Amino acid sequence: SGDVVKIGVLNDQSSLYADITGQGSVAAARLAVEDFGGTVNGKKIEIIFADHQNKPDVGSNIARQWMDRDGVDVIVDVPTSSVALALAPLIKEKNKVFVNSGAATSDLTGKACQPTTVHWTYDTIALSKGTGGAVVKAGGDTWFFLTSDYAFGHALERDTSNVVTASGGKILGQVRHPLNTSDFSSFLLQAQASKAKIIGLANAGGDTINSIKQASEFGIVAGGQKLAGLLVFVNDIHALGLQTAQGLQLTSAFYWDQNDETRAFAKRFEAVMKKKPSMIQAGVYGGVTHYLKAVKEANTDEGDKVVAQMKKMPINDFMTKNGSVREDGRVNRQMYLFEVKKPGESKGPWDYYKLVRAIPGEEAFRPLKDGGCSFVKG
Amino acid sequence: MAGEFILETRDLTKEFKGFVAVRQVNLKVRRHTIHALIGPNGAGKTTVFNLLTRFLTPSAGTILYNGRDITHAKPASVARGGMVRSFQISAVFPHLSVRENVRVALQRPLGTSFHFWRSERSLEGLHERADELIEAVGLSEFRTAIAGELPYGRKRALEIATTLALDPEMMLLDEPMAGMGGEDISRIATLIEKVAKDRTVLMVEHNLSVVAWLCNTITVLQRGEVLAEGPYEQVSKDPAVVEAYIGTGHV
Amino acid sequence: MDRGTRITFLAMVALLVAAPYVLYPVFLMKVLCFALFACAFNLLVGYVGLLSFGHAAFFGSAGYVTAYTVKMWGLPPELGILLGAVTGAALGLVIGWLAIRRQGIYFAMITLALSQIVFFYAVQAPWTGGEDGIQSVPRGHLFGVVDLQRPLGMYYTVLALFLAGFLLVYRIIHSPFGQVLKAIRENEPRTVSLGYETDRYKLLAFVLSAMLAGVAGGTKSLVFQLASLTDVQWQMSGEVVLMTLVGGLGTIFGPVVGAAVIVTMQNYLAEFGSWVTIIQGFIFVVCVLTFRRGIVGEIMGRFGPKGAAPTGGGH
Amino acid sequence: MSEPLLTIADLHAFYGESHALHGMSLDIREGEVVTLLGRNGAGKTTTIKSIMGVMGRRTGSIRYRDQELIRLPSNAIARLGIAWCPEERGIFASLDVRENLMLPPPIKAGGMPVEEIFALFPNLRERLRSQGTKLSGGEQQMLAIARILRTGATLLLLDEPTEGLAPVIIQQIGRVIRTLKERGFTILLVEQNFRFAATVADRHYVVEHGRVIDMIENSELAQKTDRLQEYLGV
Amino acid sequence: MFELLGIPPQALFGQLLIGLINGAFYAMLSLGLAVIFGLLNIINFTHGAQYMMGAFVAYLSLTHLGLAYWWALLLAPIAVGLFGILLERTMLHRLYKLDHLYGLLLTFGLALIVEGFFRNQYGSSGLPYSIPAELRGGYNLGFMFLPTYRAWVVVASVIVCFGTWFVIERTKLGAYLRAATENPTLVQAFGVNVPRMVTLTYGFGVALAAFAGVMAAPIYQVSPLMGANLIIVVFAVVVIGGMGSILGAIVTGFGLGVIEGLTKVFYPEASNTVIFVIMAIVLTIKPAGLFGRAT
Ligand SMILES: Nc1ncnc2c1ncn2[C@@H]1O[C@H](COP(=O)(O)OP(=O)(O)OP(=O)(O)O)[C@@H](O)[C@H]1O
Ligand SMILES: Nc1ncnc2c1ncn2[C@@H]1O[C@H](COP(=O)(O)OP(=O)(O)OP(=O)(O)O)[C@@H](O)[C@H]1O
Ligand SMILES: [Mg+2]
Ligand SMILES: [Mg+2]
Repeated sequence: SGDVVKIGVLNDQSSLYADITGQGSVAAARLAVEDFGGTVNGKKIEIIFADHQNKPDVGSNIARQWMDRDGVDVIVDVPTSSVALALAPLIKEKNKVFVNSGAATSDLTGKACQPTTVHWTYDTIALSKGTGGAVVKAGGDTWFFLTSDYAFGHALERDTSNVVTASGGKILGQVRHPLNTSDFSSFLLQAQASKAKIIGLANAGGDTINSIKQASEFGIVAGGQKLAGLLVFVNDIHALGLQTAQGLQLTSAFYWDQNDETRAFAKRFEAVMKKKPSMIQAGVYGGVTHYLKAVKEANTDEGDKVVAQMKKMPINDFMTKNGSVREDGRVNRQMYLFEVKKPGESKGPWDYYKLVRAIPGEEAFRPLKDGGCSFVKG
Repeated sequence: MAGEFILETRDLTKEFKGFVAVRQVNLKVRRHTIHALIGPNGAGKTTVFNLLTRFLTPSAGTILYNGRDITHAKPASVARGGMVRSFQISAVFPHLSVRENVRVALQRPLGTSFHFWRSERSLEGLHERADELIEAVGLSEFRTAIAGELPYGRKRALEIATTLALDPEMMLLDEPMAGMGGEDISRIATLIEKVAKDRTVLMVEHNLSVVAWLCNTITVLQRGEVLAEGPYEQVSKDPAVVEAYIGTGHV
Repeated sequence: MDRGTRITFLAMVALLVAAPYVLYPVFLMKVLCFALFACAFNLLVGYVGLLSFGHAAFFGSAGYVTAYTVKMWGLPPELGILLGAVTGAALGLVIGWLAIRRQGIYFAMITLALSQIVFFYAVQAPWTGGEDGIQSVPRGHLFGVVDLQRPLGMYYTVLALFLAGFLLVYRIIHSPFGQVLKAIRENEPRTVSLGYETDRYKLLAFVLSAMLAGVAGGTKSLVFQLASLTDVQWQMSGEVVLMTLVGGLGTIFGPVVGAAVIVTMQNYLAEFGSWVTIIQGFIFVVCVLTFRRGIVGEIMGRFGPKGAAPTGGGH
Repeated sequence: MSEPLLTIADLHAFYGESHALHGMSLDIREGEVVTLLGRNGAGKTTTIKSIMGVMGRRTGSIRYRDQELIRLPSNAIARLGIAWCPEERGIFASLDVRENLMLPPPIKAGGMPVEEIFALFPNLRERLRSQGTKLSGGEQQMLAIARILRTGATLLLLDEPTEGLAPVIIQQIGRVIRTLKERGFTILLVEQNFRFAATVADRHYVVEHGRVIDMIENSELAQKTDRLQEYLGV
Repeated sequence: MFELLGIPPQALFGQLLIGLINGAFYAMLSLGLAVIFGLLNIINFTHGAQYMMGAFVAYLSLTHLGLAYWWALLLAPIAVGLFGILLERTMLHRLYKLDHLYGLLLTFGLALIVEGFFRNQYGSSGLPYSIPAELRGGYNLGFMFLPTYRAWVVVASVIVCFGTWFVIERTKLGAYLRAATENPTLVQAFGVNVPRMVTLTYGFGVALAAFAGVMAAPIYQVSPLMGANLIIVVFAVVVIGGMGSILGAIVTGFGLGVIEGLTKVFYPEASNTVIFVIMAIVLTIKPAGLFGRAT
């Protein structure tokens, strides 16, 4: 609105998700704007950013101010499901656009869907379907879950269990651990005792990292069980080191070393950020680009019109091939099941994944009709 | 109710982790007298006070106050029953004014002390009575002074005024003269004598001349047990008391 | 109220009535919610000398109850806030009952730990929505008439609640009950010996403080249409301590000023990420080392009548 | 007459804003027992604390032998051979009697051997293992005096060693002070009770409003009793 | 095979052992807190941050100086201890005459600064630190696989804890410390340099935290927030044990580790709260804590 198009990158700048979103997402958005030429329909494109500290109240406070006073037209990234869920209705109310790359919850395009929300990169369903289904197909048919004891963990566990059983696997048990547990040895011992082939980590962030680390310490992977991380980012693997993380299976929408295009983007990104992009950061680039294209096509920055336009156009960039924005706002894209390389297989820093299987979007995401989104017809 | 003895203990005993500080003390305090509790250091005098006012719980024995068993009463309810103590170290509310100090005691019977919705001004009716009490202990000129800034002797006077504000039937004074100079001693002693007219006082004191001057009956404790009891002339000549407490070279 | 206080109070009211025409109302409402929270907290630390490090438990759980009852049961906002206040008070009764047996640091640690139980409960209980919190809480109509969806309607409601809470705190301090609290803080054994069951007075003060914190928390959940873990976290308890400390412990206007300063600061520093914590920490350190009486305390100490300066918290 | 061991000249001391000593001056010679007499709040304890270096702000001069004490921290003052028995005794609850007794580090050679201390205070020997503060008031006082005899300090500052004690114990403490004097200790004693002071001291300084207003030789005490009583308001 | 409450006894042994290992961390951390509280009467809210700094020193000395674990074990307590001494000299030491709550507030602020700083520098997702080669692998105890490193943690912690206990309760230096806790002025007037002792004690308490941090680095992620969450639990441990009681801190540390471990088996949902619940119960029965002296 006004004579500029303003993009607000709202994410975690200081805490748990700062590495996978944070300044990296801002940089990705800048690259997108730069590639777009810096203006759209003759209006200058500006980027501002802020830290929502993973707190919904902080996030909605900032978003309100951005939209009410600062003339922000689109809010992008927003990791942390709670913040994203708080923002979606607010953005709709102000008729702005919400291009979410960071949050995991599939509710954003399900129960809590909003006509101005586009959920760009991944969601819990894709994670559980990708990891759950693909792992069972690869022979991991008995599972034990290490579940973070709150809504997100429960949802991940439930969705993955469904996928596992649907694919012919069996759930041998689960243990619910409190959020931000530092010591998992007790839980891991229980997982070990279950003799399940796969230990599914239905948790996130530090909890995932610590469970992987301690699983290695207790010789769980060496003992023949495999870990399946349901929400793991390449930065986590970087932090863990291959020695510890080897053999872990995980689902991602993007890996920097997939092809020449991804490597080219990663190189530009690395020039700014000194590290490889996460799938969320890569997604921010794609999301911003697609938004700007839609603004240009629709020749307006009114939220509902821009999103309608976004839903009309196919997505094609270095990370997404023939993707589309579905009616409920979900971006339909290919997902990938990766396995973390053994230290010997890796050629150097950031060379971590080998592809196990590509998962077509139709398989990875929830069918449109099952989401319970209020404005999806039929 | 109007028995001869206002306070009685029966086999009062207090044990601290195997150490018996007070052993089967039978104390009888006659109404309208000044009764002294003396004895060597560590004899258990303060402990007896703490038991009587229920700041400590007896290991055994009973306490009768006005014929009523208060062995298991709460400290605050003992105070409300009319038995009020002072402390071995001076106990005023240091940041309140002299008048406010007294008023804290006066406001209790109003029954509005939990009324957080009522204005403080509802307490102003108490000022007259407060000033009377302040006058009685000779602090009139300090009425608005902050209690913490008073000299030591005046603080003790204020403490007595506050105690009197509760109109206690019985006052327990723990070493009211401790660490006081001669001048203050005589002022406080006169004051105690005056207020004890229609009350009962039980006091602990090492200053024998004060004890001799004020007290009608003296109970001597030693190692938690009663060693002797009687008027000063009798007790002070008791050889056991002389040996355990007074000593031969009287100074 | 004495004259100075009355004038300051009227000036504050005038300022707050006019403010939403100049400043962003949501920001102002946030300030008011925290100001009320800090006033509630100050009642305990400043006037009873008990530093609670667990006040977030009351603030946050009241927020959940208000949000839940308004959203799920469709209660009107006034009832929602009332239930929030009741939640705060009830929780205050339980935690207070356990905590008032100890003083000083012990009291702080115990309240902190007990509030952690509340926090973990909020993380796990299904009805609080865990990490997501309770979202999209409808603001509704106050008493069926005032539309709270309108910024000014909400603002003046919050302002009225804040002023009511503020005046209640003032009244509590200057009541017969407040006198006894003062006496307890100065010399507890002596107060007992005068026949007061001090624990009951402390407990009542604790419950009142928790209840007001509950009002603040419930109101905040309506303002932001959201109840989340942020408000039950121990960091929130730390924040209210900071606000009160910056404004001035034991001064009636201190918490209000402190809340305004800290919320403003957080607002303008939001883009600096973790610098917010660093700066907050820095303010803590500076306050404790050089500025112990807080902003209002220092002003009163310098310009106010002699003896007006607060004596600081604790014993 | 020997050189003064300790000389205080124009000493001022403050508790925060409040001015407690207003030009205190006195001196003590080696081997003397000197008392400070005075009403409550006259500044006796403050004088002792100033010598010991545990007061906040002080100005003026305190000389011990050839050393100016006014700028020294209290641990350095103790190391010069000055020891303090405080008004409130300062027995440690977390230490047993033996630990309390052995606590002050020896300052120099020539401290009293433990055996001699036990000869002086037989009660202590029996109670070595009990917790310090479980002793009776009198025993605590003995312990407080006993522990500073071990250290080799030669100037002892005793602040109201008789306060709150039973008469019989006061007499015992009097005997101990006389014994110490015979052994060559120098003692500065604060007392309220001048009758007791008269039995042990060589000289008495009368303190009022933070300064010395008179000095009375013990030998003249009998003639000057009236004057003294007037000072003390007895 | 017979079972106990649905758990085979062998698994139970495993869980007990693991509880003990976690207890070792609680014990080391609460010990440091108890030492500091005992002497300075300050609740050292920075303790968690100092524990984290210990882990970071280990990480940084490995990545920047190439110094291995054993060096870190020596270096980190010294470096962080010196940092503690700096804090004590420049700030804490000005608060001793004031209400103890100011110490709590100051250290709380310092914790925010330190943690914020590390977050700024190193992000918060955590950094890797691997188990030293000498301590890799483990023993198969039959009922469980005991990693060598965990065994080492228990041994080291027991040595450190009881060493500290011995020094404080059984030596002359300890007597000075205990006496200075009660009445620092008097102890100084006996000729002991109390300010220096206080400084060193704080430094020592902080060094203990850093030591625990180095011990933790190979097991957990080295992350700026690793201490922030732990510290409140440790506070609870100290309160249960009785503030300032050295023995209380050690015994309760190990004990609660075990109790928490068992909770993780039988009712994992409560494993975060069990310590606080125990605290509430202990305080209702024994307000001074299990080993605390009544005040
Ligand atoms: N809380 C306690 N725990 C253990 N022993 C105690 C406790 N309180 C008092 N004592 C012991 O009980 C005995 C009696 O103490 P009490 O204070 O009653 O003596 P007192 O007669 O008042 O002496 P003084 O004249 O010195 O004040 C002493 O030996 C004391 O050590
Ligand atoms: N901690 C303190 N803070 C402020 N003023 C103090 C403090 N201690 C003593 N004073 C004041 O300093 C003056 C001298 O006190 P000091 O303790 O030296 O008297 P004293 O002669 O030892 O009396 P006493 O016989 O009561 O022990 C008094 O006016 C007293 O009120
Ligand atoms: Mg006594
Ligand atoms: Mg004195």
